[in-house]
Amino acid sequence: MQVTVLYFAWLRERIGQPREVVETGAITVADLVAELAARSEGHALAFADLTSLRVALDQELSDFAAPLAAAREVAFFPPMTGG
Amino acid sequence: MQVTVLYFAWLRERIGQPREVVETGAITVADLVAELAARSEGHALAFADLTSLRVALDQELSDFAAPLAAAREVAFFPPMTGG
Amino acid sequence: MAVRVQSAPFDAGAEQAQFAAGLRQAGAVVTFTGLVRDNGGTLAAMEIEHYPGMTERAIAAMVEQAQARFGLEAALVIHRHGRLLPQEAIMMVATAAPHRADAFAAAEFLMDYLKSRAPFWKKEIGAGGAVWVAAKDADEDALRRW
Amino acid sequence: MAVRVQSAPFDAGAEQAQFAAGLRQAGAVVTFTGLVRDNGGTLAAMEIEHYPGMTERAIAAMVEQAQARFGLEAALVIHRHGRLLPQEAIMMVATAAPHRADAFAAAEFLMDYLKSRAPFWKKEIGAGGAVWVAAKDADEDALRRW
Repeated sequence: MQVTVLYFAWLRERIGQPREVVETGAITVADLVAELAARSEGHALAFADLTSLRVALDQELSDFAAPLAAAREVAFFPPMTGG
Repeated sequence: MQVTVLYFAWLRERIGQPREVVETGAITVADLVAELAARSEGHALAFADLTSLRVALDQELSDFAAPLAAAREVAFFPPMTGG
Repeated sequence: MAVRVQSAPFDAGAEQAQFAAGLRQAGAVVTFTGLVRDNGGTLAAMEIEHYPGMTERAIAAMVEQAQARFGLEAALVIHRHGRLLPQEAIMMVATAAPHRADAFAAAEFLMDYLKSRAPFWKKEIGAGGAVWVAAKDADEDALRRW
Repeated sequence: MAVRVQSAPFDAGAEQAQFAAGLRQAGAVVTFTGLVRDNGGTLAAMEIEHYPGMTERAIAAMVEQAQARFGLEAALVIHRHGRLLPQEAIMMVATAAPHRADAFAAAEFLMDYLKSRAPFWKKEIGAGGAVWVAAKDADEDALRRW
């Protein structure tokens, strides 16, 4: 399955790119994170502490235990600071 | 002691005037109310139910048990409906 | 801190712009504007009576209290009296504080006090005549949270 | 109900005036405006990153929820992204309801959700470099009251 992965804020800076398209067989978000973390030192560092990260599947907030299902766009980012 | 008495809203309408200057020996606000209520039928009607009235002494909210002390201006009115 | 009691209409947007332009440190500005509701088309006009002298004193005291309690950088209260038409602005409160919780709390505090402790009385003029608006228990109760 | 996510500055006073002009029944209008604080002169600029597409969807969902829950006649959310200078308006919320309690509650509800559930990230640019603003526990806690 092909998934577009997006990164925002300091996560984007650590990984060094705002998006990448990956081929994955991951069942859950956590599975996908494990695959992504293995891609580079920057990725590993960025995903070191999942409690400080949030995830959205197809632009809806989700969580790391959730199944990827048919999501086409997976976004990772720090807690939001709007307003 | 000479006191200026002011009336507002429906109290003013029932009494038929916005202000009157009265000579009084009243010790408390309640004493003054008793004197005012004896002035006319309109006054008696207006002061029939003190729970629906408020009083200010020299432009500060007070209550019916309070001493008139040296107050020069005593205002009676219904509960306020600002905002 | 500014308090204005006036019969003339005011422009809430222009007041807000002017209020915000004078700020130097605030991160949060809250405004409340009260409008004359037409009660489903039955209201022709609203007349607001007040107690000149006491009105300004009472509002100034509320604003000082709000400023001290919520650490406001600035506060503004405008309240009209006289005859108003449906949709016209009756009054406006603006508060500015470093953070949003204080700006919101101060605006609600001022509104609750203005409703029940500032000497204004509203009369609704409709087809059936004129009726003084009765004070609501809920407005008196709202004061207890402060 | 209107949601605007934009990099261009906006005029909060003009927005408020336009918002109020469109009302027909509301008796209460509340606005909140968030301004860039200069942190005692140390802040040169603020940069706000967002997630185009999700931002608009997330805010629209919040506004719909607020409208249903508080019986709003109208609601407006404007939020900027990109580079902002001290004192500039970051964002604005406006709510209109028959009575003040609902207008206030809806504005606070929207603010609490915008703070922690809309995909914006703030970075403060100062003399010492650039620092991403950390989310506050208090902002997450504020959501629990709704």
